[in-house]
Amino acid sequence: MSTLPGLLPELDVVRKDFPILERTLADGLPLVYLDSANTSQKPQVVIDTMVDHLERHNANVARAMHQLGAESSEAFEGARDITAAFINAPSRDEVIFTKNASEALNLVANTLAWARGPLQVGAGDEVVITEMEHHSNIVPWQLLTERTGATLRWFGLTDDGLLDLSTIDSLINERTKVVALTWVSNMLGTVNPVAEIARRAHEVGAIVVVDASQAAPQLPVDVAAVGADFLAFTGHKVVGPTGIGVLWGRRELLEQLPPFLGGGEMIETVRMERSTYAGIPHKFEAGTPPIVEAVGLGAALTYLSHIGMEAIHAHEQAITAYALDGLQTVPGLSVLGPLSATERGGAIAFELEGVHPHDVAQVLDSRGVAVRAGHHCARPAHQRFGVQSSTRMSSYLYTTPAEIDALVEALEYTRSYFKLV
Amino acid sequence: MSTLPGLLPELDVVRKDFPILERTLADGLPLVYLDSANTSQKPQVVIDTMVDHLERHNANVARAMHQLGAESSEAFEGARDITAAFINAPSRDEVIFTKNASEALNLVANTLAWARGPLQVGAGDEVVITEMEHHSNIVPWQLLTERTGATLRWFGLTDDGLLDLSTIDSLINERTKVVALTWVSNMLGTVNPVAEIARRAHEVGAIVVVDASQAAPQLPVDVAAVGADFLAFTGHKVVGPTGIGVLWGRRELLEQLPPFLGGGEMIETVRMERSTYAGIPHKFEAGTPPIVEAVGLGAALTYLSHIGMEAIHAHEQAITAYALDGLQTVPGLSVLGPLSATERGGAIAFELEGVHPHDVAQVLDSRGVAVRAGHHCARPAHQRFGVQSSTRMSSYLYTTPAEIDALVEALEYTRSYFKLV
Amino acid sequence: MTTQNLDALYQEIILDHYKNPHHKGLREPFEAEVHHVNPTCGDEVTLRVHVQDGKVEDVSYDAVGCSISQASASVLTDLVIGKSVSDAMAVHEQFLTLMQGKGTVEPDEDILEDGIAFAGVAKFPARVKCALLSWMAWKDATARTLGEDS
Amino acid sequence: MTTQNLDALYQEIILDHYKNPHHKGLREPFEAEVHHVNPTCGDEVTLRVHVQDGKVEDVSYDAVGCSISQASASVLTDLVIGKSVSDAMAVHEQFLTLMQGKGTVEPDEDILEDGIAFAGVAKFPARVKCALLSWMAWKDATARTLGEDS
Ligand SMILES: Cc1ncc(COP(=O)(O)O)c(C=O)c1O
Ligand SMILES: Cc1ncc(COP(=O)(O)O)c(C=O)c1O
Repeated sequence: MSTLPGLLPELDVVRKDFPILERTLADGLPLVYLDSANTSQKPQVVIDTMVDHLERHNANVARAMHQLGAESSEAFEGARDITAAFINAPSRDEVIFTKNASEALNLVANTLAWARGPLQVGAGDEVVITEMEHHSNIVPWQLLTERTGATLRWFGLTDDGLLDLSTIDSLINERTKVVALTWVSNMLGTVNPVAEIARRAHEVGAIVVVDASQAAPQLPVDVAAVGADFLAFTGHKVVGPTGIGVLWGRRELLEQLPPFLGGGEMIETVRMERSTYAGIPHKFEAGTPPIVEAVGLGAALTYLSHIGMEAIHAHEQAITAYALDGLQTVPGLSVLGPLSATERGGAIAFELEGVHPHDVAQVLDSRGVAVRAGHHCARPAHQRFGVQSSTRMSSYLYTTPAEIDALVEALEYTRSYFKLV
Repeated sequence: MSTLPGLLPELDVVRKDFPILERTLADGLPLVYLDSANTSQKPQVVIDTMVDHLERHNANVARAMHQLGAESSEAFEGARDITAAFINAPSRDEVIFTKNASEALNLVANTLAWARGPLQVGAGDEVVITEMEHHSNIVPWQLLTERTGATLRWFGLTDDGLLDLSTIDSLINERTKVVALTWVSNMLGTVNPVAEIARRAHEVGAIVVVDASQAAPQLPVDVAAVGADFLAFTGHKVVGPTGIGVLWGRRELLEQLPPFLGGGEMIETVRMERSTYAGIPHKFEAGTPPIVEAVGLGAALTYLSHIGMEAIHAHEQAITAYALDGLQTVPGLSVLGPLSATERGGAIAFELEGVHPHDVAQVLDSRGVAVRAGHHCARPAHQRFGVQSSTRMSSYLYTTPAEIDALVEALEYTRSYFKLV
Repeated sequence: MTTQNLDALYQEIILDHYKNPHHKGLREPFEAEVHHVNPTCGDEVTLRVHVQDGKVEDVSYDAVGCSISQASASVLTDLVIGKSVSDAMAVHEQFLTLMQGKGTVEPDEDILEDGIAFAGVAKFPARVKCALLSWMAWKDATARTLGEDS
Repeated sequence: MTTQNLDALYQEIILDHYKNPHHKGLREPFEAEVHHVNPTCGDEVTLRVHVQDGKVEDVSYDAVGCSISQASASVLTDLVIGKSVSDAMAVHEQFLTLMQGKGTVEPDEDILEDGIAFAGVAKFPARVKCALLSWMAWKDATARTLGEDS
């Protein structure tokens, strides 16, 4: 294994934590998993913690007064504490568990649609997003604006894949109610100047919603430093399970917003005529929450913190730089988005001239290399660059330089398979 | 172990499937888990299936073209097939995975709020529920009617805990757009005549939403036979994991309804200006779905089907009858809801004169007996009977008569602890 | 939970207050009335405070709930009626610390009197809310009274 | 996936159609035009049909997508143009059966001609959608034509 500066010092030990990395695929090939921006693999400790919960402590939370109930509630609410600490939230009550990042973003858009008073979004109001958003940070705002009569506007992109900030003064104006943007693009890899944009948005009194789905796995997150009012991420990309996402929101705003889903846990008192609602965070958590998933997420964030988000970030940067170099040795390959690793996250989308991304991914798969092909839920960003779809490799804390070598080699093979050489 | 007619023939073998049942609690007491209506315990096969998925097949679904992606997608969509078969759905596409039953019910209420055309709910329209609903089938309809100006009405209850059908002609009328009701009450245990009410509702063109959260664990479910337009249940009560629920809906209605949450997976094509949406079921599944949870649910429903829902129902009835008899030997104890096991499900709420339910549950817990105390998310039903809260025991396929004996004995102890004897 | 713990929870003092609650019932005069609910179980308290010249003249209440919540309301009234608001708040603070201490805080009998009987409750996370229901209501009501004064 | 499977997927016939697609381009006259998308990857096809007297006179299309989806559109046009609508629908039926057979269906070369090359695709669930994109579009467009007729 080559040693690049910045790699996690005990990378082989880290890899041993992830049972799936030992899998062999068809033809006895080892798995080269380069699809972590799509979903990350899970360390043994996350799986074991979930199993232990299910085998020994399973019970519903909040409502149950017995020993199992107390254990389950403690584990579940403990996960909230861990999550709050992970993003440096001022209060644990500001951490709401959702089913994924998409629900977290929809929660904000939906409650803004039903809000009355200063937070209400309606005709004449503007919501600003960007052209590099994941569909999950586009469609909720389209639905909100279509349904309330507000106007949707967006930042365009520069040719090198950055936000075009030249229009910021007209985009963010006194009509702007919400600015929602991704911290790290899942397609272009771009890391956006979120704090700077948040400052501008706050000057006009807009609410800032940050999609940290790709940031939380890779960067140290500090909700205060980033200047967000809401911040969303998803469990399955931070080595946690599916079925859980996180919405952090400023207490003052969460308290003002109306409820999202109605049901058990989110109420204070229910009469047939009318109900009153619980305080945050429970007000936004209707029904039995994703209990074992929260417990798994807690174990995941503890695992990441133990390795250290700074170290993980350095590792991602090292691998990304190595990959950018390697990819560019492949004839006919062009990378979408910034070409310098320091400006970007660990997802690298690219085109290979003469071969459709589906076919690239298929041939790579025959060599055990797992990447993603398509528009990666970022169709507008693809369109912006005149691209129908792309191939995307994405690394994580368990990725080795040797795996990047395997990717590059498999790309060479793809070219020869399709007779481009 | 006493042998009652109707008990599962190999009850001790069934119990071995559930690792948690071997747990000992404080003081070395064995666990007597009588809180299954709150959440059920999980058999080893469900846990193992989830572990196998996480350790060997984990990948995102639909989007991923590689081997792991294909395996994960197959497992996830396979769970949809299993679920469709479990409820005898005419089409697998009518099965939507949500995060729990609450989200499923909110999905219907929410999309009806945004629907335009014949399904739209607005001023002058009426939504009918019942006084025995779980909060999760009350609050969504309160929010819908408050937000759209429609009127919420409800069936009252008779003194013996049945729906008061004497008002049906005035309640279900030409203004009725939705009739939403529970199949089996989680507090009173009452089994409602859902098919009969559905027939009446359909006569006036109303949509029938059935909350099968307590029915699906105990009864064979056939969506066609029950006459529902929508039917919801939750994974964690059918020996599956948390983080997953099911909404079944008639294709024709699902296709007419607008989307619920927006994001990845639920789109057909996204442009910044406007998006079009995928067909069902994906239209209602925004973002990364609860993948490992669906896989776990599939294993759970397969497990239940293997034992047989008829057999499970018979077991529940036998245990419930035995428990009703046993409970009534305890002085000062009064059961809420129907007193005959054949008319009811396996949740039995009761009062013990002179001891508050919290205190009952606490003392039971000191003997290893886990029950629930409170209003069980059915405060209106409690109020109807002038009860602040109650103690509830609820059995499932792993419950033995000996555990009921332990409960009865612990209740006697409770009376002596509080010096009522 | 052990039977030993059970006895620690249900101290005689608590059961006595439960059976014979002090200062129960709603009385006049009062400056503020609040209604608090424990959403998990539905326990409720309606509580009134009468404050005059910075002194807690009366606390009256009507409550439905378990032994712990009922006894706690009774002990609360014993402890705060007749005290200055600031002294009463100090008692509140101590009780809160005791309840949130997960069983590690040693209660001061001089200050908490019968309230020390709740030390065992702190080991039962699900019951801490019961013990605090009326205390939170009292704090809320008192804050409203002061809000009106100023 | 094995390299052997890879070769089964990318048959020479498929790569030939991909490199030199037949009947490509949008032409007049036509009675119906549809636009179909594969939401997962964004592949798109715009497809027109010209039906006269129950006969498929022309199928023209414009498409972006992978080798499988492109080749499949090309083969589709070869197979249906000139046939009666009902014969063409029968071919469609056979192709669908082949694609949904998970690799277990033996294709009939007399009916499917070059289409038999897609037998290997049926083993790749993720690629079945690619192969079917234009076929579904053709069926949709044809149904619309007939709808108009009647
Ligand atoms: C009758 C009934 N409906 C709905 C629910 C809500 O289920 P969940 O909390 O999983 O959303 C429950 C269980 O809590 C229930 O018993
Ligand atoms: C930038 C970004 N936002 C949002 C999401 C949505 O996350 P989820 O699918 O878990 O809801 C993703 C991942 O798919 C993403 O990469």
